[in-house]
Amino acid sequence: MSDGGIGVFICSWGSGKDPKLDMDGLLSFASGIEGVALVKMIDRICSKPGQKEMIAAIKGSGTDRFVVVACSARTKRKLYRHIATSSGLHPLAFEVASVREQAAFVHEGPEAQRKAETLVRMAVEKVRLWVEPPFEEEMPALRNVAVLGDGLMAMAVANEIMAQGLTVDLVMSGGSPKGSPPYIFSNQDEMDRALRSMAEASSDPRMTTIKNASVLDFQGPPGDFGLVLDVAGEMVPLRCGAVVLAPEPRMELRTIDGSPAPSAQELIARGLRRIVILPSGASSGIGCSCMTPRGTLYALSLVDAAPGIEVSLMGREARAMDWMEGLQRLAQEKGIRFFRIDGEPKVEGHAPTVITWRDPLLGDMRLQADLLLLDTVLTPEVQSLAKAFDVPVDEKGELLSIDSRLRPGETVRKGVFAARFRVGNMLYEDMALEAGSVAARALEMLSMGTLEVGGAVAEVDQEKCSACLGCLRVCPYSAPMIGQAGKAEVRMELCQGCGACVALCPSRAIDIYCFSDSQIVAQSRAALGKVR
Amino acid sequence: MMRILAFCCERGPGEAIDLAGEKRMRYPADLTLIQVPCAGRVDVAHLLKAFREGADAVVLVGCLEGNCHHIYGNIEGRKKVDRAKQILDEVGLGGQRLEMFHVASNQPFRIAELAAEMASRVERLGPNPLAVKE
Amino acid sequence: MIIGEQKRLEEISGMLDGHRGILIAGCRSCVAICLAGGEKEVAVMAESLRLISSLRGKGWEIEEAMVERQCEKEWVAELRPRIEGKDCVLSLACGVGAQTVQAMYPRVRVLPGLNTSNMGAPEESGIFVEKCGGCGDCVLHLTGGICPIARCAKSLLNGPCGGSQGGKCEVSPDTPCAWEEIYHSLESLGRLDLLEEPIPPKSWLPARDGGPRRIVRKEAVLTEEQKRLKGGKA
Amino acid sequence: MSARSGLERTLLGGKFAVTAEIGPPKSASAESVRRHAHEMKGSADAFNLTDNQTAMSRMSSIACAAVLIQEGLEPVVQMTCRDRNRIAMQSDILGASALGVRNVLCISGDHQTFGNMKEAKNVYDVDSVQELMILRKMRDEGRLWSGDELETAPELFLGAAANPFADPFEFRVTRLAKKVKAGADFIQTQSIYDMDRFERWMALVRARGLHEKVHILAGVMPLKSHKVALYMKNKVAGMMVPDTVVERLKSAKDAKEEGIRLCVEQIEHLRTIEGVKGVHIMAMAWEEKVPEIVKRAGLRP
Repeated sequence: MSDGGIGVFICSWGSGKDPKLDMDGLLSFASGIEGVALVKMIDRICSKPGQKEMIAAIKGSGTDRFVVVACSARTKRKLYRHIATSSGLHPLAFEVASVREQAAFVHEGPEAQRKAETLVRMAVEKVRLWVEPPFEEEMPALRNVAVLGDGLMAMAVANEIMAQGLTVDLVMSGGSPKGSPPYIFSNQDEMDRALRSMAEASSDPRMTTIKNASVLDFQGPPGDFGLVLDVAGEMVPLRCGAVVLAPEPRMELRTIDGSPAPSAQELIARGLRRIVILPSGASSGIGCSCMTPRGTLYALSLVDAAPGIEVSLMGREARAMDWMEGLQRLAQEKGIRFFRIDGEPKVEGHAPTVITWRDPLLGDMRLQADLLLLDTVLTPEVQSLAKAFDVPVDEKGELLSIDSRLRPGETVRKGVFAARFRVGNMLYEDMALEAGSVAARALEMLSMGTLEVGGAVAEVDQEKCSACLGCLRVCPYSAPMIGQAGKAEVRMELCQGCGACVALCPSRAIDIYCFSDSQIVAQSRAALGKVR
Repeated sequence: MMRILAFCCERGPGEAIDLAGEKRMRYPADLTLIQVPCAGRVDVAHLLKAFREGADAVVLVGCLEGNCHHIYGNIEGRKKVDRAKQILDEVGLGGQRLEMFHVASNQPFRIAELAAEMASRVERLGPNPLAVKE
Repeated sequence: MIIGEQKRLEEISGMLDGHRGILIAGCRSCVAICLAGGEKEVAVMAESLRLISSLRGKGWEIEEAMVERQCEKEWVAELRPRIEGKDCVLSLACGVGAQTVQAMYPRVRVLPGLNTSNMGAPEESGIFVEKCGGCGDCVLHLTGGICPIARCAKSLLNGPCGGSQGGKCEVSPDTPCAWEEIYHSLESLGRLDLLEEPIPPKSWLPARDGGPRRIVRKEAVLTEEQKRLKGGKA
Repeated sequence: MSARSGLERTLLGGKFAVTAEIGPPKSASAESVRRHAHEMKGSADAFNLTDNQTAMSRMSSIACAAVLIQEGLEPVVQMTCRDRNRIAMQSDILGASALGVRNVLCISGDHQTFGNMKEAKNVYDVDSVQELMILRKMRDEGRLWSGDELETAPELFLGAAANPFADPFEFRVTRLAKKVKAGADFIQTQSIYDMDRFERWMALVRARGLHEKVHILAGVMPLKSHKVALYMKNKVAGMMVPDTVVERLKSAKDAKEEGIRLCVEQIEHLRTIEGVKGVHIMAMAWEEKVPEIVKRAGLRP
């Protein structure tokens, strides 16, 4: 409760134009409310002199909380926090009655005045019951990001973050990335540059690369996460301010029994002349069922090395775009044949392997191959990542970001971000854009160097808690947990103050600062004119 | 004078309210708005207590489904409204006096719409009998 | 845990007719967890009954109180000041709690606000499923850890019956057939052999049928001597 | 109102009725039932057939009733609530009625732990009062409890038990009133030894005018020895046997003869109590003595 009394500051400009609120009337109305120790009209609170005048008034009066009767708080909240702290009060020790937007602008004459009085009354009743939250301060945020992923996407995110002067820990599940990236590059040097950046990654001082690592434990608040990695059996701790998950599928040319594609010399040595390259799982959605640059480049390398070799590429579509189109034309000139297939071809026998399928134009086709190579997709291990960081996965098995439009890359867990591989869009430049936007979200969080924690957050009264786990289940941010005492505790740093747990708690053991049950009830009574 | 109490999420609906003010979109003064961090913050006891305090109609205003900043706060809110409606029917006040609306930050006109809708319901149902008794 | 469900408001207000000073007593243990009788539900019940009272002129004066665990005499004793002057208590605890309050306050009528349902567990947030029938003679070792007495509609010991289809009980599509689950559980435990031998008729003596049960842990019972030394009932 | 059974006809006629009890055998043959029937024929208006008395499996009461009917005696089928739920109860009543049974005694039945299969699960879907309500609905409305119509409704003369010697004493009369409200036509009481308590009970019954709403038959049971008396006194709940009775049997030279004489004296005394319309002689495992008792008590020529 308020011991020093409540201050009510009325901004003259809050009256609006037509109809004009009688601000003096509001003044006298406010001074009549029990518990209000100071009432003052200030000309344009948001102006410099206005602020000075208000701060002086607060300091002079010994009130420990105040109500601002003015325009909408939407743009002014930071200003009022500043006024509060400069007057020696808690930054949240105030309430705003938006009499202009919620009365003057939307109601007629006397009704507007009565609504304004109600709004003032509601604000006073609410701030009267204001209780100082546990702490509302800045937590230092480490300027270091852990990026988890083996492929180019992780690399792109890392580059973007390092470009802003932060350091990166690149955590790779494997050794060197297997296979090749699934992307379609717009030209040769873009591909070369991308592959080169992978190779040189370890040389950059601002990035440490940790290979063959899996995440054992993940603790701590956003801005100061503590990871424990299992690096080839050894436990390696890692502290970072934010985490970006960038799992990326890889592609690899393999024989049917899984061994990597042989080089031209081997083929000649083994006298294998007719080679067919088929996207594996042509019909499955995951793997790309189109002819990727890898297949074409490999075929060109074979033909260059051993002219006698006959290579055919099969696939649902060719995705011929600028650079790819050039490659294909070159390949065709060199006698490499392209077959368009729809659905799964029939593959029988071994040396020679016979592939039969139905071509929409040419009818039933038959092709013999001395060696069949499959362009296989190596799907990344997303489930274990999601489990380690407690973030949800969608029905297709991809990391779920809260809102792909408004807040791309943000997951339910504050401080944990997810760069998502788009199956439908394989262009390298698009991937780089996505990686950049996700990196930007992480940077935005860490850029201030500090993070606000506490304030309007939930807190558990351990006496009343029946440990029914309801709050753990309903909280979208998994902020509550069961503490040592066997009762629920809310992790301040994870709580976003939505109040879902408070509404659900069967024992009324949780309440939230700045929007407590008693405050809501007091406001309703004031709004309904029950408070005389 | 009719009394309609609205519990509004401060994010989407909160912005819409300010925008409605900016654009001078008038709505009946009977509607009084209380801002809460999220529609999921309000529980059944708050809704019922409002009726005992004399509200003729109560509204819970949340963000559009799928657009909730707190992931599914609006869905939590709807569950509480459904439970409270059931109780109001059993009690005899009628669940019609309570409703949930979804308003995005760029839909200021919805505030006037929901006020009109609830006002017409109160006209049809009559004032809150408890308030009349006082 | 014990799972309960609130009686319909209509039935409760019927019970309260003719009463004036009403205390709603909730409980902080099982019924809070199954969202039937915790402090939140006591508040909602109080609000609803006050609405009914004002709307229908019942003249009820309703107060709310919470008990840590309503089946414990010591905690129910703490209600005494709140019960003073009341002529009835609406208990939102399970049947055990309501009876404990009535036993300790014989002149105040105690009304059950809940229908105590069963001993079960939350399946997910908000859904509570019966798991144990309290038959006093557990057979879980024979049925792969799934109780046919509580979870089979006919408490068969050599199920499933002819009505088990698609893993569901003939009684309701929402009820999984306990014996289908038992089969799969024993299958994964590699103990399908347990289903070969017919289980003989069960003794219902240790169950409710044998008469109300009373379990005594002698080492925890104060002897008459101790009680005498301590003066008055422990 | 036309009598639905011989027993009812006797009672309506104002004559002092006599009922006796025959214990169905632990046997698949009706031989012993027929023998009892011949011995006791004509000594009572109707004969009770107990239903798994003391929760021990015996030939079913309805089967024995059918045999009695073949032998020209009128049975009183006893139906407990321990062994069958409302579904089986109503189907058994329809069957019994079809076989000619008109008298039914609705009782709760001894708990199965008194019997020889203590581990059995009991039913108690309904209790004796609810059983009366169900049977009365079948008779008066021609409907099952579910409301389904019966092609032919059973004609039943409904009986219930009453135990003036169980506690709480004051409530016993109220419980009787409840059974009357539920549809009891006649009452057979627990066997009487403490005559004072029975008379006080009858006074309360008369005070509520119940003796005009239901035919009360006083229960008596001849005792073979003082040991049996002690067993009844100590082991059977709800039974009161004053020490004077135990003493009398103990000191008697021929205890059995003394038991019979006591029983006859009780019957003669019971006939003087206003509201007692008859006696119910429960000579369990002593059925052959019933004709002698009836004759010595002057109940039958």
